[in-house]
Amino acid sequence: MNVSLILIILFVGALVTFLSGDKLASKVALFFGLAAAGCSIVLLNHFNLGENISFISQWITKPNVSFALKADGLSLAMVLLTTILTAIITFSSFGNVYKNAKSFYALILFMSFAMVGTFLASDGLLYYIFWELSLIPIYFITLVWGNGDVEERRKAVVKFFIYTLAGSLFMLVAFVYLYQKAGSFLIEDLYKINLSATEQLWIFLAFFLAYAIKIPLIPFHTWQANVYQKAPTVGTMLLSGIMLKMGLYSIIRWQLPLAPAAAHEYKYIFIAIGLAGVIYGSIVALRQRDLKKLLAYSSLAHVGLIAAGTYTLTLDGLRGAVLQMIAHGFVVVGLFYVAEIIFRRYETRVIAEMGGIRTQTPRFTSMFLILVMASISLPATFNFVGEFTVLYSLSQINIWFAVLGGTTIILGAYYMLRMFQHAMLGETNSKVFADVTINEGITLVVIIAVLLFFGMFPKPILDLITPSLEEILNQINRIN
Amino acid sequence: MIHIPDFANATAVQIIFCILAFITLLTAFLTIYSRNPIHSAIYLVICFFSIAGHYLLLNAQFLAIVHIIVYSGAIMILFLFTIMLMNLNEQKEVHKPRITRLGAIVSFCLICLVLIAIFINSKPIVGEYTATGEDYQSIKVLGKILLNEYMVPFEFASILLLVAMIGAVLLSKKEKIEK
Amino acid sequence: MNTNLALLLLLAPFLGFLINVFFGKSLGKTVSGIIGTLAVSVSFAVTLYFFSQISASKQAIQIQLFDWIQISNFKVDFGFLLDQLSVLWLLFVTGIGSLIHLYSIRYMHDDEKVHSFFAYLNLFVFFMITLVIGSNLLVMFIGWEGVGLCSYLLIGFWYKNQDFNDAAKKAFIMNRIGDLGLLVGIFIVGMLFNTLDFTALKTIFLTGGIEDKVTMISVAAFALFIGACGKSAQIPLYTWLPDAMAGPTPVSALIHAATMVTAGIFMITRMNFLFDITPDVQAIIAVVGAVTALFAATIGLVQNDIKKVLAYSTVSQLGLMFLALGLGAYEVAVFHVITHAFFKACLFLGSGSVIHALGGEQDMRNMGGLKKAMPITFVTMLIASLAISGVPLFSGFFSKDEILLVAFHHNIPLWVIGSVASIMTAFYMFRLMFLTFFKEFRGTVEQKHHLHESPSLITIPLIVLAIFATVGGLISLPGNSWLNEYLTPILPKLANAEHHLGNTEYMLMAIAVIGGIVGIGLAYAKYIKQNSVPSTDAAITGFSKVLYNKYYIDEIYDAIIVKPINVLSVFFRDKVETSLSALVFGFGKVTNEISYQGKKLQTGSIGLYLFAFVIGLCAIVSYLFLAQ
Amino acid sequence: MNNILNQIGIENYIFLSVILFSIGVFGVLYRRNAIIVFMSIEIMLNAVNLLFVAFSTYHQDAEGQVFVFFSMAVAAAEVAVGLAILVSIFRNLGSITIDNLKNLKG
Repeated sequence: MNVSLILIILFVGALVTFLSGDKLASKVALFFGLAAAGCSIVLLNHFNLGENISFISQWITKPNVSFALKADGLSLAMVLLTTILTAIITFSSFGNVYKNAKSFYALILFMSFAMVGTFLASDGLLYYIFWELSLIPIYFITLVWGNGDVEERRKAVVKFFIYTLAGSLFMLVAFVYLYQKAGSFLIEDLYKINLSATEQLWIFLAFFLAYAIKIPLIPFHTWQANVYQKAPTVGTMLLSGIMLKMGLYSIIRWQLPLAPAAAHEYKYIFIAIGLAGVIYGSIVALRQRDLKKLLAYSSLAHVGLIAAGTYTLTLDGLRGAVLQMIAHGFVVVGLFYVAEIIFRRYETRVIAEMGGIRTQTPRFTSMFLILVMASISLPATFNFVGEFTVLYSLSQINIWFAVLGGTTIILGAYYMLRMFQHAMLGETNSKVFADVTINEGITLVVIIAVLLFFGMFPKPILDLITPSLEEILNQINRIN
Repeated sequence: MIHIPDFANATAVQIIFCILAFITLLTAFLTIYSRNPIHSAIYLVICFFSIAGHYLLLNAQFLAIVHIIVYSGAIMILFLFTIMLMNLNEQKEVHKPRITRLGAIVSFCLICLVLIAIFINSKPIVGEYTATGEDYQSIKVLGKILLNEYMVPFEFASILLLVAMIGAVLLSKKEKIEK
Repeated sequence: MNTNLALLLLLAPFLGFLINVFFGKSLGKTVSGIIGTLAVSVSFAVTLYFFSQISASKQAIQIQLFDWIQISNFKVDFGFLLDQLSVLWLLFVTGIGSLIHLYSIRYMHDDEKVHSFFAYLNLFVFFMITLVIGSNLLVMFIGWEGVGLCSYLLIGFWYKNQDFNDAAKKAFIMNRIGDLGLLVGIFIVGMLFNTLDFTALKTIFLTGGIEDKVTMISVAAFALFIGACGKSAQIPLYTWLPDAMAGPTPVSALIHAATMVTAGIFMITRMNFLFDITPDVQAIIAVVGAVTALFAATIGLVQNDIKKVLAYSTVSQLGLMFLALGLGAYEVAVFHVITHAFFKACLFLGSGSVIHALGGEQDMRNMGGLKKAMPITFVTMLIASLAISGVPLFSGFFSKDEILLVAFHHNIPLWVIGSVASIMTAFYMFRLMFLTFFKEFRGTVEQKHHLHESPSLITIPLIVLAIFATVGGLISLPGNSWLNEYLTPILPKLANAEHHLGNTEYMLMAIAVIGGIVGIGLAYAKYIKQNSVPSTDAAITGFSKVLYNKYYIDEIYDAIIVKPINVLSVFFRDKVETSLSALVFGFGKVTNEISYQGKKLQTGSIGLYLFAFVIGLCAIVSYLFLAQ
Repeated sequence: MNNILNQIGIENYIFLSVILFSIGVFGVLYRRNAIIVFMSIEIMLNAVNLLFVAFSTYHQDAEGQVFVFFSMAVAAAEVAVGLAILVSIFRNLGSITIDNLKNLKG
């Protein structure tokens, strides 16, 4: 059993979907999405049995680049997240009709392919290639199938594309520099080089820029709300559910272990940036008129907290960050899907134009409320486990960090409940709101089930990620 | 370093070289200088012939022949036909601004200087070759090399020529003027 | 056996919740109500079993279910701890819970969403049980937040009214402020002691060796206290509780009087060993409690909404409990929690009965003279009012008297504040009684026509609660306290505390009784003798206007917290976001400008290009070959 | 055979080629007639070819000549295409003065 199988499935899936024609495309895509999810679960099983499922082969001799895929617990957790969410996202789009559907679904699978590659790659250049590859599908998905005025959409998307690309270039420069030192792009070799403090600082900053734009952290977030708003919901889900996790994952996998001294020296600044994002994002979210924009800013707040967790450089911080990444991935996909469900019926994303939906669809309202509660991390949901761990790690650094990060508990409740109140409650809306269809119901129920199950039994995930995080932590704490 | 020919004791070869070199440079210059493109073309033919003479002098008979066929034959005919096709004459040449002439002369001198300086400064990586006595430039040897070692590039050259031919035909085809 | 029973205890309400959520609508209103009531009754039955077991064995029951959260220096189990304290709490949570469920079957019968009402109530009981029996702080926190969620759902039960939704949202957010404090407290406790388990913590504290950590423990205690403030509506986080009266009356009785709001007291009692070594924090708790008691009582004096009066009364009584907690008299606080649960639930249910009879009218100015129409409601509410006013032999007398007694022994000013609050309590409670039940009916003719005693499903719980409100004091008679004995394993201090009744005690008791009677007398003088009725909103002037408007606390909070945050949000949204965005676009614009200028270099003159090319070639070649 | 270089000297071939090449450069810059510019380019090509052959003799290696052979093939192709382009330019613009070709202006 080999980990590259999953990449092959997704890539072939994208091709087959493209060739299958507009009518079949969605079903074919779902089939391959499920196959990939199944494959990742099988891989997980093999991994747990102690098999080596990594894959390495020389790709380019000069420069020395390998096609190296390493599957440790962390990568596998992220791959699982990606493949399962891809299947869910594909399934969630079933109610919509897309022009040129074959390209649309092929792009979704291709994006999934690139993201899985990013999570698995253990060779710097390969990782970089996958990292950039994932930009291309989302660019087209947003540009071609997005909403709103075409010109404005193009503006937003091009800004996003160039912005993230420009950020990633710094990462490439850092990789090239490291390659000069190590003579190889393999992560194990990169770990071995000894860098001076100044070099580490620059490497650290270069990586940070790439990740801060991708995640995004303030003040690099300006592309986010617009793109989330303009993208089709599937694109928004891919972006917020998985793609921004790439940045957070990369902090743990690449940035921190490659420049450990700088990480230790400057961690307070970066924790502060993350926490500033928490507060800023929450406050901006308070007065958003557009549902998707509100969710975008709430996402900004949550990832700020996750990033702060990673920069604590403690096992709790990393572990909480990974848990929260997975939880946030599910919950944010669910919430954007809720926005989509409302949009399908009311053709609006402006919160003020909704309201009074609860009477018409109690079931939908309950599911929405559960998602809202998960997003503000009520205990017994998965998000609480992650957020608690992250906040605990922050409190180990400084109790005030925990208090500042904890404001998300209060402000998050404020803006989410405000949104919920104006979107769902109030006098019965005069416009008819059809009850959720079976497809929509299944999607939401699956997401909610995941959130609630892992809220009570996070142990499997903890057991999966802890050993690899400890390994990474050893690298971060290695003495130079 | 510069080897100045000693005309008093010059051998026949040296004299031939000097004459050929003189013709080459002079006709090359005249090609550029003459106002009538037809004249330019004629001078260019002479120039090519003299270069073929150099090849003969260097005992590269095959190349000399190919050179005459390709350049003096094919290419020059093309030039001449084109010139005639366009019916060019000297009046069409616009007056050149002084700055252009100055620029041309400056770059001429500069490139001369730089290239000569390079060649003078560069050291030969191989010393004097001792004659192995092997034949290395007869048609037979060249043919063997071309069709053994350089088989693939040779075939590519033929494809290149084919492509060039098609391209030339396509480009010079008269398109229908669309209203 | 115990594990299964504990699971039954916990999951019975959850099962009721599930049934009501999924099948409630098709089952019909009465059936769903019966299911909800049965679910809680099952829990009550199991609680009785545990109570008898624990009373007999005096052994706490520990149940570990599974690992939940893993932290680097400790792990958190999902487990239960059934000891004297939690079983005591369970008794009245499930007991009063059952009664209120029973009451709700009739009370909510006219509402169209009865099944979801019972679902929420069952869910609430489920979370409340989790809160009480959690074996560590984090499991308790599940319940802690869960009851907040249910409170949100139930306050906003009539969600078509956005004012009610606002109240629900406010309650949730205020609670969350406290929750953050609680979380911080949990963090510090976890960091200091590497465990969150109550039993383990207690062992650590009892074995000692923690003196060097006292500063951090104080911080933790303070943070935990903030959590308790949020849940139990203490200054400065109390404003949600009066607003929470937007919910249906049974909800106010169950959640906002008897059970949820006592969670803070439960938590502090649970962690008594921690608070005991932090006298500074205890002093803060006592002062906050006393001030809250007085403050809320003064507001309660002039409120005209029958439920608002009861709400401020609740805040005030909770303040008294915190006063006791702050003075280290946990058993007294617990005692008052229990008696308060009985009489306040009775009062709320009674007021619900009145509101029900009047078709939704809550303003006391439009009531009066209901004594004849609703005798059972009147009698039960009168008993409860006597109890809360501290009239001797009713339950409230014993518990309140003990609080004042403790306060007197510790600090005279606190005792004075507490006593004044008690007098005010007596006044406003009888103001409520007189305005509601005496004199002539002041409502509309149509309402008068419909006046009736509530049906038996409503009156039975009232009667039961009134009985308990009368005799509840028996569990902790001065000098012979069953409760103290029962709680000794939890509160080790009690073992060597001696309870003797001296002259001082009798004197204090007399003062309290006289105070209560004075309060009642004042109310009688004003509302029966002078026959005055509170004036309309516009006619209120002077200090009573300030009181009537609750010291403008809501407005102040709005002005100094909510408004600035919203203004900041708008500022961020409109100014900061756009300028940040413009900054990013600025990079693009600069690049564009450079390119625009650079484009002018491209003149299109081939000669120039070639010239530049030659010069460049020369430069490169000469650099490569000649410069070395 | 190679005594020819003994008699003339590789330097003289170098000088010849360099000057020929420079004349080509001069022509490209000096003239505006595209045809003449083309011829200048041919002169430059031939200068290089000449040097190749000279060095081939110098090194007694046939590969230089092979290279010249290929370069001739390329030159032939280039002239064919180039002249075709010129013809079509002439057809469209009516002149082949390179100053008129300013579509590249930014």
